[in-house]
Amino acid sequence: MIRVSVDTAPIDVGIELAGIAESGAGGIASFIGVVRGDDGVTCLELEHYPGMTEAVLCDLAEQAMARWGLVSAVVVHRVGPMDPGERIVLVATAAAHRGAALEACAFLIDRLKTDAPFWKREHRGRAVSWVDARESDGQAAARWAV
Amino acid sequence: MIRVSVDTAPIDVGIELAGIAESGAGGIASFIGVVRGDDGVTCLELEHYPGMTEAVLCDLAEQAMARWGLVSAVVVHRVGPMDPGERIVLVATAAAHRGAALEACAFLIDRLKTDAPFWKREHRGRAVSWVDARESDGQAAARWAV
Amino acid sequence: MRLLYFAWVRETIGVGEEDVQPPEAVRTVADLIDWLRGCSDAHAAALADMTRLRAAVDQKFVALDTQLGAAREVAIFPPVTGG
Amino acid sequence: MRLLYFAWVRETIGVGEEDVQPPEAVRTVADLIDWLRGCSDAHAAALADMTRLRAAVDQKFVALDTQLGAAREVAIFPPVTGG
Repeated sequence: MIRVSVDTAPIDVGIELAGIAESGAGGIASFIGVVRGDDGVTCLELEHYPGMTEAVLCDLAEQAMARWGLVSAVVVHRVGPMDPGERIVLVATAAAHRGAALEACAFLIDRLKTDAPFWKREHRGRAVSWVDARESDGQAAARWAV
Repeated sequence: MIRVSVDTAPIDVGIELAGIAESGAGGIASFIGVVRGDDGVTCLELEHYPGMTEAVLCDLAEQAMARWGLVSAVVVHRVGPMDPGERIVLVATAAAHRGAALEACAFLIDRLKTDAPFWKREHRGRAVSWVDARESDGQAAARWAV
Repeated sequence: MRLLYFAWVRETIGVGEEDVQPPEAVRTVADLIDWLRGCSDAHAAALADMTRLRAAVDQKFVALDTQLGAAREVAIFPPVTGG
Repeated sequence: MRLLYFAWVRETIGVGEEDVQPPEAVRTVADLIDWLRGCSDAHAAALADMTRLRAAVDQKFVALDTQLGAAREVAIFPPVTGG
């Protein structure tokens, strides 16, 4: 089962993870990205490329399903404005054994960072700035090359 | 923040993960172990060594906090009888960046498997058998040696 | 040809999308960016530094030297920062 | 000395805990297991194969050749299978 969602609504972790465990899944790995509130950010805005975003996320989920023999893969990404402490993204993978679930989860979040067309803009009071891409994200994604 | 719990009550993922994101956490990684229902198991029982179990889990959580500079570490393990599809264990880690959270999460579940005094007994209808330890679990735990 | 802009490229140009008909000499994405710079001061400002730009043709990421061919939708934007 | 048994060791012996006073000659965990085998047929059956047993002394995992010293609580059990 693959589920991909890009939405302005808050992410409900309990619901997303409850839906992923199908028969045969012994382990569920997940990663949740949260708006950090410790560097003065008062609001984070996420812009994306409708249509292309969903296609990229589906493609990554399909790659993960095939490479790690997953039972399920879920990618939920929030867009629009959000407050510190709110969830930006949830990636979850279910597999018969934990090694496959954990690796596939790391793959999905690493590759989402470099492959999916999202852009972050930070508000610090009245100051607004677009977030720069990080060199380390490219390196993290590159380790999954086959 | 460290939270360790060993309890017969079902594990509520939404509550456990909602409590982990403190200021400064940019990423939360989690692993959930589930009773597999695809190999004829009708009930799984978990026995443990009260007192020692909690001490081992706290020690592992403290090691993870120090080694990966975590903001939080949560280990919740269920004991007693449970049905296929129910959650056995939840491990969650929160860190400023995702790499630390993902690695620490894998460390905790790998080491829990070899270091925490739990024993599984499977029921398949009337047949009951204790689960044997797996060689692969020892190998997975060994990769975290420092 | 439909053009889409995102993030600060969109902000600087002042619109999120527009339809254009570039001349025959525009063969690659880089050619297109170069040609767009002549459309307005805002375009020139947004597209000044090619190293800060990325592109997608018909919703697939491409290198800037990619031929446009029969492209219907071209998107120009900064490096992505999601997750 | 307090003894605790878990999983099939507990089931086979028939009790989860008992108090014992082993003789002076019992110095290591392995000595203790060897001595316990003489306590009953059930003990002998549960503790027959030392390679299938693990132990903790005062709630710390130890190798079977570990000295008991002033141990107050010794647990004997199969390899763990949690998670």
